[in-house]
Amino acid sequence: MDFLAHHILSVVLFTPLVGALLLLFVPRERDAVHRIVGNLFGALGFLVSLPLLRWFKPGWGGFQFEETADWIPSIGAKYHLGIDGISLLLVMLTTFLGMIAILSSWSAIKLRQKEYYILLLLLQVGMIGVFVSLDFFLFYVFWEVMLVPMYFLIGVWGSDRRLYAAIKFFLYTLAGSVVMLLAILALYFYAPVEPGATRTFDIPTLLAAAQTFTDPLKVWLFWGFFFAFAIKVPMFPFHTWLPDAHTEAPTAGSVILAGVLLKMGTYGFIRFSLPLLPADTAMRAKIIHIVIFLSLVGIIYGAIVCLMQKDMKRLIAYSSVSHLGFCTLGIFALNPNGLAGSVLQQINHGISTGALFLIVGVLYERRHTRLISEFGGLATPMPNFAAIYLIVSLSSLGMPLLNGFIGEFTILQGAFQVSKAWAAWGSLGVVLGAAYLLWLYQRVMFGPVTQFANEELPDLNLREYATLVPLVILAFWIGIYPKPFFALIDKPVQEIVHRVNPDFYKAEHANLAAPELQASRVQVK
Amino acid sequence: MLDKVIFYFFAAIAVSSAALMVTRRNAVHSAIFLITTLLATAGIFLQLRAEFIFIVQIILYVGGIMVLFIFVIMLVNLDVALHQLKFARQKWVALVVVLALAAQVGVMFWTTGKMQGQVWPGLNAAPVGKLPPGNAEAVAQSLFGTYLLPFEIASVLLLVAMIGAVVMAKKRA
Amino acid sequence: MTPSGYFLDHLWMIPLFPLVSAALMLFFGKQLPKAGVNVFCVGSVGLSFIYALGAVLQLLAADPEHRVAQQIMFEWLTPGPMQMTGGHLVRFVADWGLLLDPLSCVMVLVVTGVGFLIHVYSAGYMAHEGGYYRFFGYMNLFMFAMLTLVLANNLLLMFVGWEGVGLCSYLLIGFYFLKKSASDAGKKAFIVNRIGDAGFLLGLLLTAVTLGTIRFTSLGLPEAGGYSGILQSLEAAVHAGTLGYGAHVLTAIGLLLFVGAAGKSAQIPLYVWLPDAMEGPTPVSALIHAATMVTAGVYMVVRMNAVYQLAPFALDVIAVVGAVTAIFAASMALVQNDIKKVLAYSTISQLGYMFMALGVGAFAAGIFHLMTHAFFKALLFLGAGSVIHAMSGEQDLRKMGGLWSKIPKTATTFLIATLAICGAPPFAGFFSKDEILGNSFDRYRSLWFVGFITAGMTAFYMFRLFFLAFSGYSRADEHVEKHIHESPPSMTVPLMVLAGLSIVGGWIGWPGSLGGENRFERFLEPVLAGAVSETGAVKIAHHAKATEYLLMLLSISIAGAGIWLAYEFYRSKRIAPELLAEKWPRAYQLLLHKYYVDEIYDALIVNRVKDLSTLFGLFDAKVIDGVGVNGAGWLARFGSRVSMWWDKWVIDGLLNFGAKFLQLLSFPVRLLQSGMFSSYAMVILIGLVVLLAYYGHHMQTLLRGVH
Amino acid sequence: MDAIRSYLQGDGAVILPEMELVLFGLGILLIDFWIEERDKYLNAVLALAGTLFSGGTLWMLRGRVAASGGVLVGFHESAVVDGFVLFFGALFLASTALVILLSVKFMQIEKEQEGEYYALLLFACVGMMLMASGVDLIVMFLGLETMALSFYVLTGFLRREKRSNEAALKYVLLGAFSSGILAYGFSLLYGLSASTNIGAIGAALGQRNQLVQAILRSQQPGEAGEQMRQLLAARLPVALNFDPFTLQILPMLAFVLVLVGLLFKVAAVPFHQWAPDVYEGAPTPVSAYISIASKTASFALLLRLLLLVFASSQPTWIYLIAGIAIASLTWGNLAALTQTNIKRLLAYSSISHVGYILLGLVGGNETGLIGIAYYLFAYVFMTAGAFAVVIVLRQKGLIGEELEDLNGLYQRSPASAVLLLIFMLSLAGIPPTAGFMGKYFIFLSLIESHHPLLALFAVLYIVPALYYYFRIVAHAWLKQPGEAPQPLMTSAQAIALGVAVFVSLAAGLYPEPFYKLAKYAFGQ
Amino acid sequence: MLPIGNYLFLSMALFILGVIGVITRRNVIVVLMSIELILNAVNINLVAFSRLYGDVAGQVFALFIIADAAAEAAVGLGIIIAFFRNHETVLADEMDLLKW
Repeated sequence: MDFLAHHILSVVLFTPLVGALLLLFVPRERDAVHRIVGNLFGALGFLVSLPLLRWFKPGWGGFQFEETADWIPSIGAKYHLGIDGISLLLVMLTTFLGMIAILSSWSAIKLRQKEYYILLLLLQVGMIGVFVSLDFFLFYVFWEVMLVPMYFLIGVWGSDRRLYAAIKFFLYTLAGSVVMLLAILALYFYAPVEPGATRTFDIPTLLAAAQTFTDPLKVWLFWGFFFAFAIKVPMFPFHTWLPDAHTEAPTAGSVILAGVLLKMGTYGFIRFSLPLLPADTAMRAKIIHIVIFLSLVGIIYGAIVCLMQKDMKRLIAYSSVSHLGFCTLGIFALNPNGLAGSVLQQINHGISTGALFLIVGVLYERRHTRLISEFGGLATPMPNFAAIYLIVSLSSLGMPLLNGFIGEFTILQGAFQVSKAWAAWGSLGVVLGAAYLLWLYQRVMFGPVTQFANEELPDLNLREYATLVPLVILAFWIGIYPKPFFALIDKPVQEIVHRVNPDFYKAEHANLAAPELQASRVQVK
Repeated sequence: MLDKVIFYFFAAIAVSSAALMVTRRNAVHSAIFLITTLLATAGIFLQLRAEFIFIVQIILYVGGIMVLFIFVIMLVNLDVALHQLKFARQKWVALVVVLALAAQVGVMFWTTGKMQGQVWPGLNAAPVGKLPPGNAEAVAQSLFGTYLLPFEIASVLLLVAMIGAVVMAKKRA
Repeated sequence: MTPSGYFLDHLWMIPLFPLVSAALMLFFGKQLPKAGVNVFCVGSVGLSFIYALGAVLQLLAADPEHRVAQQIMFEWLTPGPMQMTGGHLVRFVADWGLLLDPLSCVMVLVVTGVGFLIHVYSAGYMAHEGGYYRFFGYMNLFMFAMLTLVLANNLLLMFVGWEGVGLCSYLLIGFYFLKKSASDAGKKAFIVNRIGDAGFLLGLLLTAVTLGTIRFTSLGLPEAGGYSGILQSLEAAVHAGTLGYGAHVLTAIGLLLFVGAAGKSAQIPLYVWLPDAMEGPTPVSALIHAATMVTAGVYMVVRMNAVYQLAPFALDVIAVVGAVTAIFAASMALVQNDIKKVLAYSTISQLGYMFMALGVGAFAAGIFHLMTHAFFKALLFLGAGSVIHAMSGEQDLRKMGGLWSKIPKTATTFLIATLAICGAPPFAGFFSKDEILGNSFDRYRSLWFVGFITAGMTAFYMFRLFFLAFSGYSRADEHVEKHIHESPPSMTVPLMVLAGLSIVGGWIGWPGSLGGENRFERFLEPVLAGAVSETGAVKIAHHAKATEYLLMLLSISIAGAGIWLAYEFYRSKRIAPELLAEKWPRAYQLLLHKYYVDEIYDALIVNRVKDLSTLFGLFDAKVIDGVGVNGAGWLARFGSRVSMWWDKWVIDGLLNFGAKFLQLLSFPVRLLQSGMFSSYAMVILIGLVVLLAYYGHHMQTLLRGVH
Repeated sequence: MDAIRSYLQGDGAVILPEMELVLFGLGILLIDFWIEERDKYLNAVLALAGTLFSGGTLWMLRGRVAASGGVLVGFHESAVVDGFVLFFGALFLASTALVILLSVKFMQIEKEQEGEYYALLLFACVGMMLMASGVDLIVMFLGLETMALSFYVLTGFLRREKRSNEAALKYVLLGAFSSGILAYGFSLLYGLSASTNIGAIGAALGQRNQLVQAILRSQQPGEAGEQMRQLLAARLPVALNFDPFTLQILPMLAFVLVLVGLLFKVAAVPFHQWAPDVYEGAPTPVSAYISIASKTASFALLLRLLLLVFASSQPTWIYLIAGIAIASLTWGNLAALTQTNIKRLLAYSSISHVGYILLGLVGGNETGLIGIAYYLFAYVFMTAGAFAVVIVLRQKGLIGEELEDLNGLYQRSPASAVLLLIFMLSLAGIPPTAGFMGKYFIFLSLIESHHPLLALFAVLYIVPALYYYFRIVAHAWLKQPGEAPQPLMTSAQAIALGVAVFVSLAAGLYPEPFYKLAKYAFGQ
Repeated sequence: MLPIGNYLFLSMALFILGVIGVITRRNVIVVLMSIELILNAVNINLVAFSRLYGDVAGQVFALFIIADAAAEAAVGLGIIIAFFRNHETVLADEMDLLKW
């Protein structure tokens, strides 16, 4: 227990790896064993991450559960792990969605099961690693490592154009990440270091050091990181890999891709890009305007493109572009509301879009097509499915009492404090969101059953319930009682705002001196 | 004066026969002109008081290598080659490039040569007036003293060449 | 004396009953027998009504100035500190809290009461439909959402209900999901509502950053100081001089919120969804699209009256929009042939009335009309439902007629409702409509005139409806004719109850001029006090009694005129409507086609968005597989050019052009890697020459300063 | 006996590993006459023993090097043993050993399992080690030629193969041509310094450079210029009339000629064209050998020359190198995209690797040099591994060099597919593999030396590189297998693959010891 | 001895002629001979410098260059013979199996 308490992050990180290694030694023909072991470790990965929630102290600043060990002392790279509230949520999301994604593959994957589960578990390691690393070198390693399993997941188990989609995904993200590598190296090199001492890759140290950089340098570094994260997120002009990758990937791959992988970009924005914003107000404003512009374009563009999609997965993929646009909008509002909303929305997107992909997976498994026109009237043969699908759609389009609303509202609130126009454009995305999701729902579920093949489709089975219901429950939970989530991220968000936008707290000159307002004034440290 | 005459004489032979070597259609003719060039060069070596190299040049090069060449030329089919184009298609482009190179190097040598009074190892230094007698002896001293290692390597080199020639030229087993 | 009591402490149970029942229906309803469904669903609403009644009675026990009960159950949304416009940081909180004050009293009673009746009615009406449990599940869910809306103590929770009712409306309109028109209508309703919601959200956010809170009031809370409400913040701001009468930001808030209200309450320009919403089952139309949900906008505006009272421009806009909507919708109702469509347009028109009332500052009158309208419009719809039921689903007025004797209960109640809506004294509609017209006369004569004309039109089209359906000879098919029968008691009893309410419902607002004391307005007064008492510019100067009588007389006479005209057209047939239609074919067609607004919206917005979507999609598709865009217009060509550019520079191109691109790439390689020894040697030589030249030049620059 | 011992204590120690190799080579040539056709593999065993023996000697020398202050000098300062030599020597021996392991089965299939082949492998290694340890132009040149001649012959070793003949002929003609250019450069270097010792040459060129700087300074107006003028007038009055540019012309010419000669050997653009043809035509183990060892050795030579002889003019030539590097990256990556022959593809990819290594030279600082060493180290093992997989594919009746031949390798032989993946990832520079660490140092050095744009170029080229490496992976993993037989891996191949994959992974996962090794190569 | 420039120009001329031979001639044997010419040019340089400095190292270098030339010639000719056996030609531009 003591070991667990001190190395909890390592345990969380490497549990899937143990599973993958174990699977290596299971003979190829024993498919059932692969399935069971894969699922076991998926579940185990989630279980071992649960103590994090229990032991995490929301009120403490900085990072918790830190672990440090020497790795490459000569260049100052360390095995340094630690999480704050933001990464905690993302880690939990990863382990949770990982478990569900693995479960969802039970009957969908019939080909090369051994490798499939190994790769999924490896992917888990990479993703968790990205969120828990506190050392840039380690971070980068995980960041890249995760590409390879994803490549194979798409490339081997994807659908028709899988080769193309897989390599496109890989190349796109790689292009971003190599540029990020340069930025990391520059950060590493330009950070002041005592004479004689080794430089360090320690993330907190480097980010603190970055505050002393000159503005032009910061701007360069910012764009370096930005490029990588913008591709990962993906922001507007860099989004074209996403529809292909999502569409071609197997269900679990899409779930992970949308649920977690994209969050690595937003996480990067929060953790690395924000501290690199220049101090000069004009320069900063210019950058922020560009980023916000791209976010807004992404929100609206993604939503509009959704309207003409013929392929369900493609539609959902584009909706991700729109949703992630909200996340970046919130981040670059640079205030607690925007950031908190963005973090929460990342979780929400993981839940809702993950569930949407699962839903498409359910249909795909039954009919082996994702074309919207192939369906219609499914509400008749599959009423329970229809209900869950409806809830998930509503969660995705931001219906109050479901998770999506909480995130979107908080983001809009954050954006509104900075610029009313941003919020106005953002809310246009909310409108369009309803349009494409409901239209999709209508085309798939409503009307008479048009295709013979759809008449006798079986409703959800137990395993499918097991994958979908937890997500639905979470969606309701966040929608109805999001306070614990906000409590987790409150501290880190405030710390970030203190660091990157201290003006937010400074601008407290009273010109609206209502005693009631004074009373409800926030006590900020 | 004599030096000059000897130099220019051999230089003229060397250059002109080298030019002929490059341009002759018949490989045997080329080989003959190469021999002439090499011999002329040997003459220049002699003019430079490098008697040992002069001898080596004549024996090894002219006597050894060139015989090898002619032998091979005889071996491969000669008649066909006579009726074929002797130059590659790119010859004009090639000529331009080579002339550019010649111009570059020539200008470089020329400008360097014009500069007077250079005092350390370099060009235009006054030649050492008198060389010690016994060039072969000096070369040998150097060869088995300072340059013992290259000498040893050269043996490996020649061994490799020998094996190589044997391997390449032997008929299939 | 602060109000307290069991029911007030258990306010949260009011919305909870229907929620539980809805959950039960949606999860397990399939297994339940119909009777069970009835017991749960109707019973839960009944319980809600009882609890609501109890709570209201307990509230009434308190002094008028203390009639506020507020309960915060938990903090719902706590996203951290928020920066207000002035730079203040406040802790933004949205509670999960309930507020019962006179205004919500009215609403909660109307919603649960009318809702209960409609549920009872539905049990009969839907008895033969499939998906019985689903229907009731949605209905109960709707009740939950609507009650959340009216009981919410802050804007955001209200928005929860707001969206919730929208969702249920979507689900119920699309209840017959096998019909494409039904699911289309549902979707249209939702999306149009969403546009309004965007406005609502922005208004909400603006309120939040301006006032630092979105709670309506801090009254009724144990430690009011710690929880500021909109009302209190506004007061403080006005006292501090930072906000005043006519402040731009308040106008903006008012207008933005009104966008939301316009969406929900079907005002111009967002009214288009409501007629289509008639695709839903008739009880749904009665409950949602007449009595409750569509009035949410009115309720919300009244809820925010403190802000509106300081924003005269916003009020003016509301008044004008309301008035225009009223007459505009009424004009369209004149020629509709579908019984429910007539009622739908009539609803829009009546809602316009209500907004006109709000716009002229007569908030109480608006709510009053809301209430009476709920009674008689619900009755009208239910009656229409009964008619449709009797006619085996026929909705076309041209195929009805002569029903008076065949379904007498329905017919009688329907007549009562018709009279009520026409404003015939002493039916409910008379009092509320008169109140509105009177108030608008004082504020803007022109508005009064519009309302006045609308009243005549209302009378005309309602009686046209009545005559076409109930009088004369039957125009129905023989087949249908045989099956005409009166509805079962479960349907007629609610009709009768509502008929009673339609008669007496208005009496609680018996105006002073007629010897009453207008209790209704007095009851609401504490809520409508506004932030500052002296912002009376909106308040109406009390007019002379003579004028009041005159106005009353005028409105009675215009209603009479309308009725007479309808009689002449459709009963006595002394004037043939067809002749008029032939005389002014354009006007007729314009009205019949509802001014082509749907078509215009389609052409201007819907299709353009779709085009845009296609274009963007092609933009992406272009990027992805390099297929040429053969779209029309410069935008398409531009898009194609942009994406061509994109192709070239982004990795996509590298991948997508596939063979061609690789060939292109391999061309220089093939050219150089020719396999020719001589060319290889020459490339080496060229390399040498280039290096020499470059290095020489570089050196020369360095050492000689030559460029 | 004493004479031998004293020789081995003195000069002989410097070339002891080379001597052992030569002896083993001769031994192979001798025993080759006696062993039966089916026992020919003994040649390989002996050759392997030679490399191991030589490696052991190298390991022993390490202590003596440390004892004598980091460098052992011998043969009148014409050869040395220092960290540099030990590092590169070990690398050459390792690659030779790998190639020997890979050759056994291959040459058996080709029916060319002959003593000469293994002897030539060892002689080539001798040449390479001399290239690293020589500090005299003549030694360097002869070492280079020994290596080159061995390679010419090895390339053409499959005499019945038309492609092998052709490759050998192209290689020998172009190689000799480039050697001629190199020799011309060497002759000029000799002319500039009257010495063949590179230390002396470097000093002479350094002096010349100082004078040039002094003259330039003296031409500047102001006080500093005046001071320098007076100093020059006192020390070397004639220098006042010198044109600084003219003084640098001949060093420049010599530099370019030497550079071209060596860039040819490392196959940098535009001197690379022989490489794809030769790689394709040569027996695959030889292709691997050329790719890893010859390139590494030429880099060793290039490094020695650039860092010792031309160090003084470094700021002027880095742009030249940078241009070549970018050209190599661009061309290598571009051309590799369209290849269908794995060996050719690897040839182009190795050209792009040259670009990266040269960029390390552009960075030029300590990190850059460590990066070059690390990169070369990683390069040797990952490239050897990649070739090894191709060699494993070679069966009777299957050449296995085309991408199509890889189809479905995963189903046929999962282990080789996994190995192939690791090598490709390493070649592409994806962490945590050795290839990434090599690139890491290169990029870092570029940033440290303030060449951000070059760095950007370099990192972005990873993307197309990944594309073609993953074409290979896609063929092996994602395509369905055709009729191709199951590849059978011999134990020798397995050992070679094992070593290659171990290093490729270990140097990425735990780079610390490898980093120290790379640092040791440059005298720390 | 004449001024060193004379020898340099002579060697340059031979070098250039050798280069011309290498890149223009189709007959690989002539190409190989041209390379010999280049090496010969190198030797002139070396010997001239050697004379200039009175340092014998240049001559030793030249000696090794000659040895190298011999070795190259031997190997090169061997390869040419092997090539000729398979291809029945010695023309440079008929070596075109390997390209792209």
